[in-house]
Amino acid sequence: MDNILRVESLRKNFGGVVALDGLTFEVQKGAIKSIIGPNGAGKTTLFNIISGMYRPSSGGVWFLGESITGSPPYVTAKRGISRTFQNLQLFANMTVRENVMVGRHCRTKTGFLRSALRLPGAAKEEKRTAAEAMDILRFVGLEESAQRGASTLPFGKQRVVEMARALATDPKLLLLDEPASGLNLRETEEIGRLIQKIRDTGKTIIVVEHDMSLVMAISEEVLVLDHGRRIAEGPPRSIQKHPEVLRVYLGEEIPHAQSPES
Amino acid sequence: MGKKNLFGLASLVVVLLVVPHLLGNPYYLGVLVWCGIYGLVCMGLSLFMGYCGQISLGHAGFCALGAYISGILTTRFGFSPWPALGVAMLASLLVAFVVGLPTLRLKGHYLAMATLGFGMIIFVAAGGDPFGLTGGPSGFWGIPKLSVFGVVLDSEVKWYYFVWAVVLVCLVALLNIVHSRVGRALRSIHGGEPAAKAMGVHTARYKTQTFLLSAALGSLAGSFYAHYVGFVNPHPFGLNFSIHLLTMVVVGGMTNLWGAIAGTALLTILTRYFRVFMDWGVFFDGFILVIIMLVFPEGLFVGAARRLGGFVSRKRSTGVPGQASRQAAGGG
Amino acid sequence: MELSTILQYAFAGIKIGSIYAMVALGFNIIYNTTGIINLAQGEFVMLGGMFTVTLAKLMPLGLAFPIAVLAVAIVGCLFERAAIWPARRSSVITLIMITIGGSFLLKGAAMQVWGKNSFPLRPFSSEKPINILGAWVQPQVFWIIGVLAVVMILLTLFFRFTLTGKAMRACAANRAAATLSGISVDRMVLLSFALSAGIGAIAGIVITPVTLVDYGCGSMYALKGFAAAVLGGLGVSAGAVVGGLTIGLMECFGAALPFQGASSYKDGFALLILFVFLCAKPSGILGRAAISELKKF
Amino acid sequence: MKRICIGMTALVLTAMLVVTGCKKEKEEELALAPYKVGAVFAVTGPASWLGEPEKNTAEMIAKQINDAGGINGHPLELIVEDTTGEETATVNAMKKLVDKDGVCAVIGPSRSGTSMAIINIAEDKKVPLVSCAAAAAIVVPVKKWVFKVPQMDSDCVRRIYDYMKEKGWTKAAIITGTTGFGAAGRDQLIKLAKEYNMEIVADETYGPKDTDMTVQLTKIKAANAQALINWSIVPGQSTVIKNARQLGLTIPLFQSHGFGNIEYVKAAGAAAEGVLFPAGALLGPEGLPDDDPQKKLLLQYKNDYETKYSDAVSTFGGHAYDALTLVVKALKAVGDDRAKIRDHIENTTGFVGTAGVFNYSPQDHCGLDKTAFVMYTVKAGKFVPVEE
Repeated sequence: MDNILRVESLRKNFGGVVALDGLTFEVQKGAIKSIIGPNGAGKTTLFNIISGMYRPSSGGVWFLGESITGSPPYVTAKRGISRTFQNLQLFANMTVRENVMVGRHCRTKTGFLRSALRLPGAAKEEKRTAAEAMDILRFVGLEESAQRGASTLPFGKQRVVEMARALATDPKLLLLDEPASGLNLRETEEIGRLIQKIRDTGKTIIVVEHDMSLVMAISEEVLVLDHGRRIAEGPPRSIQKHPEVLRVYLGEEIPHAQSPES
Repeated sequence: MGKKNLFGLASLVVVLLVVPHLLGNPYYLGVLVWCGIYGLVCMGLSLFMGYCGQISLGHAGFCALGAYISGILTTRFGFSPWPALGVAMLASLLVAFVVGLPTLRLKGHYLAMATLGFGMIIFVAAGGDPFGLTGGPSGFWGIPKLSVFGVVLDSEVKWYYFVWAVVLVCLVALLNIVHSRVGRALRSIHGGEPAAKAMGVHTARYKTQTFLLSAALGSLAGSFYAHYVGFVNPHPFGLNFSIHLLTMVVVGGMTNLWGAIAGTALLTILTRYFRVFMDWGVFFDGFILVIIMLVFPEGLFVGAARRLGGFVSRKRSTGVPGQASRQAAGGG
Repeated sequence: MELSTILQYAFAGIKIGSIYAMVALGFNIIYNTTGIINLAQGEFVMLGGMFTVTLAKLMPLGLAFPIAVLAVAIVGCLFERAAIWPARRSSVITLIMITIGGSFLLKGAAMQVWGKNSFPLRPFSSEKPINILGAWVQPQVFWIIGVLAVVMILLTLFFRFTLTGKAMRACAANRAAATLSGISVDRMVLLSFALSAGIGAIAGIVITPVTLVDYGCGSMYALKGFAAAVLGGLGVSAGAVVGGLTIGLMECFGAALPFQGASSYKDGFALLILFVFLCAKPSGILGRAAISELKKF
Repeated sequence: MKRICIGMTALVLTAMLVVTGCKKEKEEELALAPYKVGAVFAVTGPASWLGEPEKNTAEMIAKQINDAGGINGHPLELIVEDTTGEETATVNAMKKLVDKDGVCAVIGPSRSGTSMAIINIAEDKKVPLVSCAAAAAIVVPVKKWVFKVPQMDSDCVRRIYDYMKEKGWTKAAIITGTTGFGAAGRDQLIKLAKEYNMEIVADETYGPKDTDMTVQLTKIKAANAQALINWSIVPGQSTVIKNARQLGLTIPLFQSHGFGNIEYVKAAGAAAEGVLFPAGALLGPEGLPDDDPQKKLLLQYKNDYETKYSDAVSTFGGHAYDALTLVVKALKAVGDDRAKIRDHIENTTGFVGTAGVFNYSPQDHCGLDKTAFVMYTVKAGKFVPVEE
């Protein structure tokens, strides 16, 4: 069995609005899979359900063969699913390194009492966490900015910090919610390279993205959603010519780099 | 916990040791005893508010629990002070757990109202005296003095050293917590709850634990109050006190434990001083509060520290403008 | 319980509840434009009463009423310009602290001006109680209910049909978007302070004839009004009325509970219900969950 | 903008420092060291209408004494501290007076709760305290260093019950405020009811900030009482009267001696007509017989106070008068030794004050009994002694 994630007949309604409508798909281990679709197609809702922020109305999610349907986020994080956010959610009250160190939270275990007394184990773990955070920052190329306040960085770098933070949880599956939104052409290319570099370390990545050039450049597979339903799935080239996809997009707007924020 | 904090602790110890020799008068030490007692509550509140990003308008209730349980057990049931203090703290923890479990799901002003309601319920219960133990609105007196290692705390000087020793111990423990995995987790909740959750922080549990910790400190301060004053009635534990605690924490700078201590000391001393102005005292209280918050929106200590350059990069964004967070949340 | 007794309690509850509702309306208006709870709101109520007591000695009540409301609205504007506006970029908690400071300031100032005694105000019409199905009701109670209704209707019309009202609602819904569409958020905040100070003053004026007014009476109104606003759902006008009346009625029926000393627990009783209710429905009776998420301290 | 703010703050703070600094310097230098007496009153806060007349009175007397050359040549230095009606602030204020200022005696506080809070300090530090609060618990049981000048609430209750008994009323409804004063009064009302064979048919309370007592009074109305007794010191007692009359409650209405401020009558308006309450003779000294020992003193105090502060005299100011005069008498006799002052006060007899003629003893630190009360009623908006 080489799928890492399986989503089956997933439904989610908010009051009367149906955000996901019986969605089923799989993600292969080690792949980069992109999910595209017009605004309101249910992409972010899907992420929220996989990562445990929302509970689905019905249907289920299986991760590495085990059901994680409705597991709270602290459980899914520990199991190996991490994510970034469409609108940046960095901890503005911390430095870059501290942000990344929070990512190590689910892999460490010092509690109130042990930290209050600063037992030797706690101090050691703290030191290790700091070192690991630096390793990750080095990997994404941000070690220079480690001590800066997270919100003082330029926007493009903040996106990278968010990825580094997600990486710090040591995920098997990484969910990236519009990693290129708000970035310029050069930054988008850089982020694309970074995503591939992360994949090359053996991680599986799902990207929700509006920027088609990025999607086409990095994904092995693309899933197209509309109104919470799958309308197409396959390699990027075949998706581009898929009649249903063209209809959905032409009916709204042509997807393009720098698609406006939802 | 970093050089700055060690330096801070060292300076605090020096100041604490020097002060009694500079102030020839026990009265001033008495004021500092109050600073210490309030400081205990405010540290816990700072952890809960500034680090965890929650709000409580009900901590006077925990102080009341500590004071009343200590007082009732020692005067009516023959407990000696220390076991009574322990029972008070356990009871406060239990109450905090029962109250915290449902309320900590609430956010913002709703949480403020729920905690306020809790505090008022304790206040009303103390005044209504349902079990004939609290003495109703008149309260009761005759609470014995506390003794530490055989030394009876019967003077301002002894109380001063004792309370501040306790404050120091708690401060060190809390600073340790703050500069650890737990402290980061708490700050991540303040920074953004969804992201904290996604990083695997069990936000609900951390909020509850912090609430419990701050309740225990409140109860401790309350017990000290009872033994220090020797008399307990509901009046000092009303909503005004909760608001006063909140003010001390915010004025000092709630995102920093040192701020909580600084704010407590400043306001306790200032309000004492303002009593000199009699009728104008209330006015000055308000005036100073408004001016401080206008000049140092993120609190005196944090604001001053930033201006001195020490915290520039770290703390730049702790006082993220309400507008910014609102836009982020509103637009998303 | 007999019908007349129940009615008697209900009238007491509605009377005091209407005042809480008006205070809560004031809270909501400022909350909607700024996201803060203005804890000086109770002082506006007190000032309304105080100004009217003073003015009523010089002129007929009908004239004193609007002048007092206007005066308090001006105080609200001054307060906003002097203390809130300079801190408009600060966090919510800082702004709330400023309103606490403001409430001390206004209280202290009122103490200087009017001293420490309580003042009465004559009722708007006759003082003779009316008997309704066995319950005795002061005519002033009908004034209170009537004024609340009028305030509510005018506010609804204002928010629904005037350009300014719509602009204020836009600020509430999305500040950034409102700014982009050319609405001066600053001006809307100023206006919201004027409006809510005015409504607070109206509450103070109509309640003073049945109670009294002294410089320190504002904090109680602020507390109860806050409870009412939260119970009803912050930011929702109808919620303020529902919340206010509910709390007023709960207090009165709580005090009437048939056990010894029930009246000592009435405030606790109302708050306990509120507490339990919030735990069950975290956004209040008519509130929307999403809004409660927005405000960070 | 910020610079201006900082500047302003600094300016104001310096100004305040200078002002307080001057205050201290201003004391005139007399040959002998001043006698220091402390006073703790609720000058601000919710009980400020109690503390204000007390402070005014104490300051007025101190000035009169100093103008007349002081006490045996020593000027009287009165140091007033504001308690804001809060227990913690009172504890601080008391400690400041005792430790920092080194006063030889303390008068006040205004409220029963704050008085109870500092009894410990007076006892521990051995400082005579003359409380201006009413609750009997302050001096029963007797505390060595604590005295009080207002009439006991228990005696006030006795006075009311005597009156009721005379009229043949045996069913009383009581409504009390949830403050130290109200609660202490409620205790006495219930305790003494047995002794007088009174039946308490309704027992209700209200908070110090309540603005409506209709519910409690409706319950009382249903209880068929023959008289209603209200016990509180908050402005709420005016509301009780108004609400009671609006509900058509026509039974006689008694108030405690905390009603001794004409402002309450004004606040209650026409509804206050006929309200009965016991209080010291201060409220209507004109009516006293000329040979009454108190008459001259009462008239003079009333006149002095009302001309100086253009405000109606109240019994609360009278308590401060009694307390300070008592201490001054002791100072005159034995100097400023704390223990000697205490002993002197304890042995004071026949001291004529505004609240009555005081006779202290080691068993009685209040010095007054129920004869110190005159039953008043309200007629045409004025306090009038009841003809008996």
